[in-house]
Amino acid sequence: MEKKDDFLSDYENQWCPGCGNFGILNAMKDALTRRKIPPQKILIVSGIGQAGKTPHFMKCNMFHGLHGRALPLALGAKMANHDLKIIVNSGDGDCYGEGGNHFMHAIRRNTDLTLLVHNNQVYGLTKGQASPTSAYGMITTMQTQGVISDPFNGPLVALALGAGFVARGFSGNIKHLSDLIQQAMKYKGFSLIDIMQPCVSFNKVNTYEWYTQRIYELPGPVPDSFDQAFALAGQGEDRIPIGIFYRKEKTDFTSRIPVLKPGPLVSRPYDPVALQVLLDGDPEM
Amino acid sequence: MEKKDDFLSDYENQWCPGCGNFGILNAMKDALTRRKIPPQKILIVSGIGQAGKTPHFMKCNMFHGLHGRALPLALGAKMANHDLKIIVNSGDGDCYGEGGNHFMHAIRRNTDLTLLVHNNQVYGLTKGQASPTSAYGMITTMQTQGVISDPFNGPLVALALGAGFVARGFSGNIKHLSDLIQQAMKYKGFSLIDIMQPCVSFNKVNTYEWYTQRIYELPGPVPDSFDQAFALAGQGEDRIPIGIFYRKEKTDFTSRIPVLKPGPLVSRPYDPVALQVLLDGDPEM
Amino acid sequence: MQKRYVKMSIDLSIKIGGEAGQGIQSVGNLIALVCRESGFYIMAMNDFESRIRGGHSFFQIRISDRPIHAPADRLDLLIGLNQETFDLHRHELKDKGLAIIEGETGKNNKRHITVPFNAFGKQAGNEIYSNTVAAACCLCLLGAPPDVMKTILLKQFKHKSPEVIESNLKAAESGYGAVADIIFVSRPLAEPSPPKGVLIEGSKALALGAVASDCRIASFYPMSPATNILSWMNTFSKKLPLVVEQAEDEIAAVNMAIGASFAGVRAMTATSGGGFCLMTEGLGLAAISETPVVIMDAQRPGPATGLPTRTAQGDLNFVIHASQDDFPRFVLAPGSPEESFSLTQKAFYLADKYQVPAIVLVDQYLADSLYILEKPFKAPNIIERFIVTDKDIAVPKDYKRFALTESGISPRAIPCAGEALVIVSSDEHTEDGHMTEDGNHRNAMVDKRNAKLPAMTDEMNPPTLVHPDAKILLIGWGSTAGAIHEAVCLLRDKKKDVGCMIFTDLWPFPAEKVKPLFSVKTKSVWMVEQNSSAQLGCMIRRQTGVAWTHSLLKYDGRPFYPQEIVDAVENQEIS
Amino acid sequence: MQKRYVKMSIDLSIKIGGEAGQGIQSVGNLIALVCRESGFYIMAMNDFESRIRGGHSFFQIRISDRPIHAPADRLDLLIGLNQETFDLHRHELKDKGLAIIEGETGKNNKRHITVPFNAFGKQAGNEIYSNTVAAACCLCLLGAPPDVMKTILLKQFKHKSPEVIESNLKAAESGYGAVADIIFVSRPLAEPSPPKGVLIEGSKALALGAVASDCRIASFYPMSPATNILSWMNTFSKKLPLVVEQAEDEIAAVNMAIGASFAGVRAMTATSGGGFCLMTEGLGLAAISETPVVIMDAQRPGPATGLPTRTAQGDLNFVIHASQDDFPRFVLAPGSPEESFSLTQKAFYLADKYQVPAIVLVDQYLADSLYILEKPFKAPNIIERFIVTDKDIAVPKDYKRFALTESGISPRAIPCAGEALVIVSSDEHTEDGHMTEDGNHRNAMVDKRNAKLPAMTDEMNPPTLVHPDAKILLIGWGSTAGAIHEAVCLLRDKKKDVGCMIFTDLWPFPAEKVKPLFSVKTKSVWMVEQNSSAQLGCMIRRQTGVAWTHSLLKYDGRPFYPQEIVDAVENQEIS
Ligand SMILES: Cc1ncc(C[n+]2csc(CCOP(=O)(O)OP(=O)(O)O)c2C)c(N)n1
Ligand SMILES: Cc1ncc(C[n+]2csc(CCOP(=O)(O)OP(=O)(O)O)c2C)c(N)n1
Ligand code: SF4
Ligand code: SF4
Ligand SMILES: [Mg+2]
Ligand SMILES: [Mg+2]
Repeated sequence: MEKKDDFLSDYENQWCPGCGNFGILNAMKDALTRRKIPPQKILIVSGIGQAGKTPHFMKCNMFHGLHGRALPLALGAKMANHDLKIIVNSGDGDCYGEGGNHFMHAIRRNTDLTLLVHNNQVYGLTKGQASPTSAYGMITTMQTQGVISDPFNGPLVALALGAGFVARGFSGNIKHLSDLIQQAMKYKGFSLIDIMQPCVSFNKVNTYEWYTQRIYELPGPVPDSFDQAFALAGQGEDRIPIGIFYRKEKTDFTSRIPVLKPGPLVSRPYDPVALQVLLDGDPEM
Repeated sequence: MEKKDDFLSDYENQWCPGCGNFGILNAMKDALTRRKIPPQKILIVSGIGQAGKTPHFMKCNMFHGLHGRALPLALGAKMANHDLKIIVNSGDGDCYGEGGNHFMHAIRRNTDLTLLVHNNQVYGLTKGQASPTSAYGMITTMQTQGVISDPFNGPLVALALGAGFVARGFSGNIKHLSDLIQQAMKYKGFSLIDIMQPCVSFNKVNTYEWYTQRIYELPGPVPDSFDQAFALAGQGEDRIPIGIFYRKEKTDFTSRIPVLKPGPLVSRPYDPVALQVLLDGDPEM
Repeated sequence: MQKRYVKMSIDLSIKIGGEAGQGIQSVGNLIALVCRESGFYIMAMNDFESRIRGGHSFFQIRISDRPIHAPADRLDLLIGLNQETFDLHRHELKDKGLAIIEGETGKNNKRHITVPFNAFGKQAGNEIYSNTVAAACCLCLLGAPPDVMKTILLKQFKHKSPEVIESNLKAAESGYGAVADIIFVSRPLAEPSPPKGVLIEGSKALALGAVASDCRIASFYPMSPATNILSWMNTFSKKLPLVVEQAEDEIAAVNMAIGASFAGVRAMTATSGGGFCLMTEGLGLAAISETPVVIMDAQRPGPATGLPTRTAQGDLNFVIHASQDDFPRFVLAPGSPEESFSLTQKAFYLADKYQVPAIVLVDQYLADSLYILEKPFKAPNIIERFIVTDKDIAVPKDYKRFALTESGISPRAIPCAGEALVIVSSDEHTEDGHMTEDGNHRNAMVDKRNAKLPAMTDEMNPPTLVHPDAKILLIGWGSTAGAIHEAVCLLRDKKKDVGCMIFTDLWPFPAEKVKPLFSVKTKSVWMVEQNSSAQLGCMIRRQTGVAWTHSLLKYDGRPFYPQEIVDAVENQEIS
Repeated sequence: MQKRYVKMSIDLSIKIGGEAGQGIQSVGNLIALVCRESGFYIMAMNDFESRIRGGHSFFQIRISDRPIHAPADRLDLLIGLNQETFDLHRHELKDKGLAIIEGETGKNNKRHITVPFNAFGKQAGNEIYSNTVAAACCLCLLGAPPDVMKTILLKQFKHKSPEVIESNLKAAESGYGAVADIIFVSRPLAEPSPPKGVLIEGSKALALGAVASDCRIASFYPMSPATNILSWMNTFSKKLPLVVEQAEDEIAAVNMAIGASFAGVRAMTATSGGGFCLMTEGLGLAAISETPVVIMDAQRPGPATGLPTRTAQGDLNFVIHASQDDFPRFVLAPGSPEESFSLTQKAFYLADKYQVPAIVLVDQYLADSLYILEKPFKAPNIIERFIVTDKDIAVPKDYKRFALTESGISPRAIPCAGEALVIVSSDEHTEDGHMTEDGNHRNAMVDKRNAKLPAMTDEMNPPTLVHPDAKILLIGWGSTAGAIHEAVCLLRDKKKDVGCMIFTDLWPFPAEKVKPLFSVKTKSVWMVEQNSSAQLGCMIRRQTGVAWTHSLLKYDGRPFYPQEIVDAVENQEIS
């Protein structure tokens, strides 16, 4: 049986002591252990940023790609081998800023993978500039007169785009987050968990305390109303709900592609005969 | 007084006869005329595509930029000279596909400009591939087995992002569209008009007939409920409402920047004295 | 590509012009098909504007009894679906050339005949059939028996309704009738022989090269002149394990291809210069992650949007140096359908073997032109993948994706295929794939990547040579091969001592192979390129020290005609 | 940059190391400030990892009574806020060098003293003050009177709470106490003189250069090592008509800058290689729309994410050739704060004058290092904008943005400023700015843009020369200037016949100015670059035909020390 320790990596962790990312990492390991997925059977794709470093700090197959481009990288891998179980670790800047276009179009495709957005409401690795999710008016190292754009609400946008699994988690509630990740991985399609994550070095507003004062766990079963989900995702000033906002079954992307029916591309044999037929093809084009 | 003819350009129009873009062009000219804005006082910024060609076909100041990048180009111009009146012409591919990230972040900023998305639900200029707004299952020159991603609903996403002026228009209803454009230009902030536009050459599904059967004008005053707006924007299968879905006043982007208070950057004098003070600055950094 | 030059007894050039939307390309294809069927060689190019209706476009076909590889500049026959075609192109007609132009019958003169294509089309059912009328006129003049044309028409429209077929046949008939009593300079199609090969478009040859490489993912964002390559692949995707996915933008396209390749299949993307800009960061990702990927860049004139539907060779410098810092890559530029097929396969093979990105540099002229392919394409028996699995690895759990080796190539495993964990980062890394800040590891990885260069350079073929010790040496690359070769023949016919050197394998530049090819007898070295700065010339100078003396640079977006090159060389000789 | 070499009587190098988050940079700044105040020259560099806490980072400062422009490789003093610093850097100490390392007092030996920085910090209020303890130790050893340090401390913390100030003073006191009776090799700060200039960071000099160019829009997306340039500009934006806007990505950043410039203000963006990739399409847009724009590329090792916080010179080839097809651009590479200021202004000026993009190529080492600036920066009296308004145009309503002129430069009006309509397209266009498909217009526009090249080339300064007719010539560019110059001096001291040639103005390459600078007496030509392929070397060969004979290429992400260059040249001489 898989143990959480199976995911222990020798590689030195580089996050700041107290960083919310540790909670996310632990929840991931816990979720994988409980889902009985060993390191050899998981592929983690990530972008660049503190969030993007996540897979280095555990045992797994991994591709730590470009800033903002984790989703298309993961999608490519999934198309090549739709049996892959994929988690994507991305930052709020990585996913909603540089990678915003891929975020939207990944949802339209409904690719079967789990996207974890480490939403610390700041650019951590580049030392504290505002991210798309930074609160209006927030003072940062670069926005010294305060942020003047409205914050980006990932779950809300995801819902508007028709996402079938939309959740919010909190790095400070590992058990709950692990559960969300397990549910998300079980869901066959694109699943988003926007994770509230304190950045102890650069976000002096949205601290552990700030979060604990506001966050509450959604009780009971997942609401099956879009409107309710939309309302929950919109909350955030005084009360921040965590849990699954919305879950709806729909065919995932690779299942929509007829040519993938016989099995993953990566395991299909090369067939020179079929190819030759095509090469001979119609001599008149 | 401005006449619609003032916008007549000698440059040969290149659209297909019967293209919905003609209606949009006419509505623009009509709106500008009624708003008493002469060609010399309007800046039109556009992307690449059939929609992007629009400003060539009328008299105006114009920057026909890169595919997908009209919005940041326009934003730059607006920051440099916030007295500019700017209309942006973009295609559904240009704006929601290649330029999707800028679309989202332009809304977050609430820059005072009017974005017209010529939504023909297809890539016109490149000969008929699916666009982000193409209906699920639509057969195209490239998606020969049908589109397998969910369609992108611009107004819906704009609402989720907090846009303050969201409307839908129809190229076949020029008077109505002109009115929308006038309202949008009056609105101080970011205004989106997603315009249903037949492409007679490549979109054989969403034809004039198809639209006329479904489109209806929203009656009466603009609903001032977000939920109602969201519901209206979501309609589209059998009945497509046109009109203003949502309008809410909020401070526009350049008004949020303190340094712009004394006037547009472009007309501020160069001040070597102030600069020298800064250059002398703090000798210790 | 080195073709022996045999004098042609038949060499006809025909241009069919009109507005976009008038079906010029269909006319062209029809004529090409009949010529092929009748046993002739053809070479045809498409010239069109970046619009869907209106404007001016043309199809130009050259017909011969010998293989041909370039268009000719003078016309035997000009067919105008509108008057504008005549106005624009009449000066291209040979002295004995004939123009058949839309217009009322009657105001004919011997060399300029008007035919009411539109009216005949309308009579056949709809004005849109005017193009079939025009095609029929042309084929009639060329001597094609009506039933040959009919057979081809029926094949082409086999999926259409009986009314459409009927109308087309009617239109064809009226076309034949309209010019029945005109005698054209030559009626080659009256004497058919067996077909010499299949008709092929450059973009189809590229797409076939990709599937013959067992490419299984092609992600892309539409962009002329690359889109057709993807359209072909899309057609093939119904019959092979191949997914063609339209991405939201080019950044996604290249990252998808890299992700797919990482996961274990061969993958590619195709675009033009503007899209390539957006892929440059991904190119660097492929490089540092040592993930094979093939990128086709179908060039068009720039910068920026430039001339979307025209041809150019302006991206050579860019693709060789694209993305920050140094890393190895391949750049191959085919000059014919045959090379499109073979070099695409070479690109996939080399990308896999060296775990580097490979760029196939083509252009609108090559992609959109039609050729006769004499030797059928053959499917390779096996596809060598250079991928290891647990059983090839001593201790799979200690697998290191970037193990240092003398060749610089590390055994490549794929993720989730066994015990070996595959760890890859876009940050500089140690052998196990994890990020590092260490200067020594950094040096080791740069050296490892660069260590591939000698073997990569060895893989590069030297340029094709024709009379390399001639006094005048023409140098070119890629799609201009055909025009330059023919120009050499024409000049030699005129007793000029001219040779040529044509590159396909451009990077890593095989300097050691190229240097000895230059002869001391050569007095003038001409760069013949479709850019404004002689990009290959600069590269040759930098890599070999050999400086060009003359240049013939064409950058108006139109391909070279052999005669243009001949004229330029002759004019220089005089002055 | 050509500095006369005067022997230094004081030349001390100090390294302070520890973990990220321990406040190494603050220690460094404090020492630098005191040295400046005491009338010394300094040159200091920051070495840090791409993480926020932990790992290893250091600040290395060199102190002299003469101007210095490069770091030294051997240390007089090593201050370690942790043991790791000692382990990593002890071998860099000179024979008489001293190490002061965190640890319990008592287990000292003469050259390795332990001081409980942390404990003293804690005593002063919090362990975080350990860095002030360390700074005080250092300053005490250097002979700085306690009240000088105190004054600087008070100034630095003037905005902090009384407790913080109190604690810092207490920490400083304990630091002084801990090493009061140790005698260091030299106590220069005991003999102060008036300050020689102001302390300046490379990135600040670049930002000041931008505001001194009257830059009014700086749009960017954060990316090391460019971010600091923007942080400085952001600071200035409170006092000048300047908007600094963080974009959603680099594509938006460059398009915003182009839009702003189009609308009439000077505008820039700054990034590193990965972000530059995403800007390449915008670069082409600036080119075809002839919109001035300045792009700063602060280089770091690549490809892809590479080493985010380290230095490199690997983007030269890329920025010169970035974006499809040919078009003119400027590339300037400053090598000092003075040049950072002046060349940034030159970039803005030239971009405006020629209506082309201008790239300022810097690197992490230059951007993040500290220098003494002797001659204060001066604000220019006027800013020449090369913009026309209706009154300059004969018939404003007939204004043509891309009017053909001999120089290739068309009078540039801005939109909505009068009767003249400004029409601009990223498609190829006619003089009036409208799209065209016409080959002749295309040729005219390519020729027009290229016509700027001769005058642009004239604007380029030749490289700086020191003993250009020496037997051995070292060639470099940009930020390595200081190290190379000093290496030349050191080698000449050893009676080696060495000179150097340092480039700042790289493109359009001033080949005609450069060629005659090479002397027949020069036997070996060394390329000294921070990339793995000698990119400038390749360019010189391509542009002048001169091939380099030796290369010293460093690409581990760390800057050159003069001594490294000396050693390389001497070793070569021997072998
Ligand atoms: C193309 C590109 N642009 C910019 C960067 C610099 N960069 C690295 S991480 C980062 C943002 C990090 O913010 P976020 O995604 O929120 O992650 P966090 O560090 O907060 O977890 C940026 C801008 C980059 N590596 N590549
Ligand atoms: C970077 C880049 N990628 C691709 C293209 C090719 N291209 C031109 S227009 C277009 C799409 C047009 O679709 P849309 O925006 O919907 O405009 P329409 O023509 O339908 O009005 C594309 C893909 C381009 N010019 N630049
Ligand atoms: S900077 Fe913030 S997000 Fe990054 S590791 Fe530190 S605490 Fe975590
Ligand atoms: S292709 Fe479609 S969108 Fe483009 S001009 Fe023609 S009808 Fe209009
Ligand atoms: Mg973040
Ligand atoms: Mg469209």
